[in-house]
Amino acid sequence: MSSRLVNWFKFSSPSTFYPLAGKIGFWSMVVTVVLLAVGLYMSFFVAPTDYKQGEGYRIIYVHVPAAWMSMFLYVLMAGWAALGLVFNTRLSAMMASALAPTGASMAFIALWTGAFWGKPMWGAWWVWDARLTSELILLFLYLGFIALQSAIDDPRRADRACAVLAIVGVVNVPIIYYSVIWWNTLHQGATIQIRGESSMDPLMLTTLLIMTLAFWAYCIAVAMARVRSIILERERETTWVGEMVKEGRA
Amino acid sequence: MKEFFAMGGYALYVWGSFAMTALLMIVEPILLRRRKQAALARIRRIARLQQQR
Amino acid sequence: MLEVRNLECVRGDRRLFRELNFTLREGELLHLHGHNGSGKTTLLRAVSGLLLPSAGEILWRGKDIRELREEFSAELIFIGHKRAIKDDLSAVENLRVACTLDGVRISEEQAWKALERIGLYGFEDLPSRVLSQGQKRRVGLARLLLNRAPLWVLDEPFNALDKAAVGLLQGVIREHVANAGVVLLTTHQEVSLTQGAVHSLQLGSGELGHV
Amino acid sequence: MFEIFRTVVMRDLVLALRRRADLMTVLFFFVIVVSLFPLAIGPEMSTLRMIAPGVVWVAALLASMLALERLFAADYADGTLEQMLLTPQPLALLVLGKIAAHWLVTGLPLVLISPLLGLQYGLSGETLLVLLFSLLLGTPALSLIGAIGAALTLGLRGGGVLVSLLVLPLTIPVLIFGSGSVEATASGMGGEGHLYLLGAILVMSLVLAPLAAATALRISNE
Repeated sequence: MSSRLVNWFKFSSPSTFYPLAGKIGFWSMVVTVVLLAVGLYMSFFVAPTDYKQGEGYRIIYVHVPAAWMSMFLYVLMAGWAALGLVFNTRLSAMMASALAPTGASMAFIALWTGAFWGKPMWGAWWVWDARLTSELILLFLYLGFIALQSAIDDPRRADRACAVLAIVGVVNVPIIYYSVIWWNTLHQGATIQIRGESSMDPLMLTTLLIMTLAFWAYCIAVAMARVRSIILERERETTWVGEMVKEGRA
Repeated sequence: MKEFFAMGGYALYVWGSFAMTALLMIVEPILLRRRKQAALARIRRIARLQQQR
Repeated sequence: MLEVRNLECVRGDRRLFRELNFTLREGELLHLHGHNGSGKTTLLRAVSGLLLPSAGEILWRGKDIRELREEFSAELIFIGHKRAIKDDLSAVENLRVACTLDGVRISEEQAWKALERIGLYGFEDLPSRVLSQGQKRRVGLARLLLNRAPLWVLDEPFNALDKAAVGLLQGVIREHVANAGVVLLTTHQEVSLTQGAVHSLQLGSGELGHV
Repeated sequence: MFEIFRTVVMRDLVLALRRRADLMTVLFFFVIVVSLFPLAIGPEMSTLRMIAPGVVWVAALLASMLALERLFAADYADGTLEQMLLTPQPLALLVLGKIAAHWLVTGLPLVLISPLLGLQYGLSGETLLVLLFSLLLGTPALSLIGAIGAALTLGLRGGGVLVSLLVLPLTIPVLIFGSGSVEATASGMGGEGHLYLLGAILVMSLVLAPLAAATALRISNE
C-alpha cells in the first residue's frame, strides 16, 4: 500500500469520496459488462473442449474466478478493517463492511458451482475436497462478520469490532486452509486433482483470466455502490448529504 | 443449436452453475439500488422534518 | 495537569459536544453540569481513556493520554455509575483486589482501617451481596482513601449515599484537592472546597447538533 | 507482573468456587452430549470406537463455547471489567489471567473426565492417553480463541449463539488436529504429528489471543 494511497484515504472524508465512488462504480460496471460479454462468448465458443471432462469443465470459468475473488475480498476486507482500526478513519471501516456481502456471495457461488461440478465428475453433490471445504469455512467467516456487524447497533463499535474479527480471521485463514489439506490427505490419500491450471491450454487460460477480470470489475462496482449507500445511511443527518440529495446529486 | 444447449450431456450442471452466478450478479445490484432508494427516502424525510421545525 | 483541546465526541450518530477546551491544574476541581444526555458521562469516559473521542486531544502533564496508556492509568481513579465490586467477594477482598490491580500495596489491616473510616465497621468480611446499595457504594469509594492517584474522575459519586457518607466523601475530596489533587466530577449536589478553585462547565448548552 | 497475574487468577477461581453449582453445568453438558451418541447410533462397540474421537472432541468444543458466556459477562455487568481496563497493568495480562482461571474451571474438568468417557466408547490404553493429552493441549486453545469472540460480543443480545458463530470456524484446526491425533493413535499410525501441531496452535493462541481479546474489550467497553 503506497504511502500516498494510505494518506489519501486517511484524509479523504466520506463527502469527498462519495462522488468519486460513483464514478469508479459506474466505469467498473461498464468494464464488467464488456468483459463478461467477451468472457462468456469465449467460455462457450472459443475455448476448446476438455479431452477428459468434455463440455462440463466450462464450469471452471465461473467457479475459479468466484473462488479467487472470495479469498481476495476477505484479505482486502481485513486490510481495510485494519486501516480503519489503526487510523481510526470511518471511511476505511465503511469499505470493509461494503465488501463483506459481495465476498460472501462470491464464496457461495464458488461452493454452488463446485457442487455442480462435483456431481458429474465424482458422482456426488458435495465432496470433502480440501479446497471446497476451505471455501465453506471461508463462507462461515463471512457470515460471522456480517452477523457481528448487524448485531451491534452503534456503527463505530460495529466497525471496530468487525475489524478485530476480520484481522483475527485473516490470520487464521492460512492455518485453516493447511489444516484442512492435512486432514484431507490423511483421510483420502491423494486428493483428486480438480485441474492443473498451469498445464491448461493457453486459450482456456486467457478465457479464465478474462472472466476473472470481469468478476474483479463486478466486485469493485458492487462494493462502490454499497459503500455509497452506507455513507448515505451513516451520514444522513449531515448537511452535505442533505444538500446533495436536495440538488439531486446523490 | 440444440447440441450447444446440451453441453455434451452436462447441460444441467453447466447451465445450473452459470444460471446461479447470473442470478446473484443480477439480484445483488437490484438489492443495492433498493437500499439506496430507502436511504434517500429517509434523508428526504429528515429534510422535511427540519424544515417544519 | 489535565488539558483538553477541542474535544469532540459522537454517540451513535449524535454529536454530543464539539470544540471543547478546558485545563485543570493541581489543586483544582471541575464540576460538570448538564441535563441528561448532554454527554457528561461520555466526556468523563473520554478523559479517563475508556472512550476514543472522534476529534481533539486529551493531555496529561503535556503528553497525549493515548501515548501514556498505562502510565496515565496509574495516575487515575475512575468511579463510574456501576458499583465495580463483586457480590460474591467480601468488602475486604474486593478492596484488596482493586488495590493490587491499581499497583497499590496495602496490608490487611490497612484495608480494614480504610473500610472502617468509610463507615463499614462490622461489615468488612461479609459477602458484598448482603450489603445495602449505599454500603456497596462505600466499598467502591474506599479505594479513594488508599490510592495516591492525583487525578480523580467521579461520575455521580454521591448517588445512593446517605447524608453521613456524603459528608465523608465531601471531606475526602476536599482533602485530596488540598494536597494538589485534580478532581473532575458530575453531581447534582453542591461541592464546596476549603482550598483550591472550583470550576464549573456547562455541557449541552451549545447547539445539540447532529454529526 | 506475575503477582498481578496471580491475583486475577486467584480472584476468578475464588469467585468460581463460591458458585460451585455453575461449574458442574459445563461438565454435565459435556458428559450428556457424549453419552447421547451411542443412544442415537447404536451400541456396537466397533462403530462407537471409530466415532469416539470425533464425538468427544465436538462435545468438548461445544461445552467450551457454552462456557464462554461466563468469561466476561459478569464483570461487564457489575463494572469490575471497566476498572480492569483502567488499571496500570497491561490489559492482555489481565485477560490471560481471566482465561487461565476460566480454563481451570471449565476446561480442565473436561480433560480429566474424558478418559472415563473414552472407556464408554471402548477406547483403550494408549488411545485414552492421547485423548486426554490432546484435550489438555486443545481446550486451552479453545478458551483463548473463544475469549476473543466473548470480548467482541460483550453485552449484545443473543450473544451466546453469536459467539459460537464467530468462534467455531476459527477453532476448526484445533478440532482437526485434536480428534485426528486420537484417531491416528487408534489406527496405529501414531498421533505425534497432530499433537505437535496442536501444541503449535496453542502457543500461537497464547501469544496472540490475549492481545486481540484486550483490543476487543476496549472496543466493547466504549
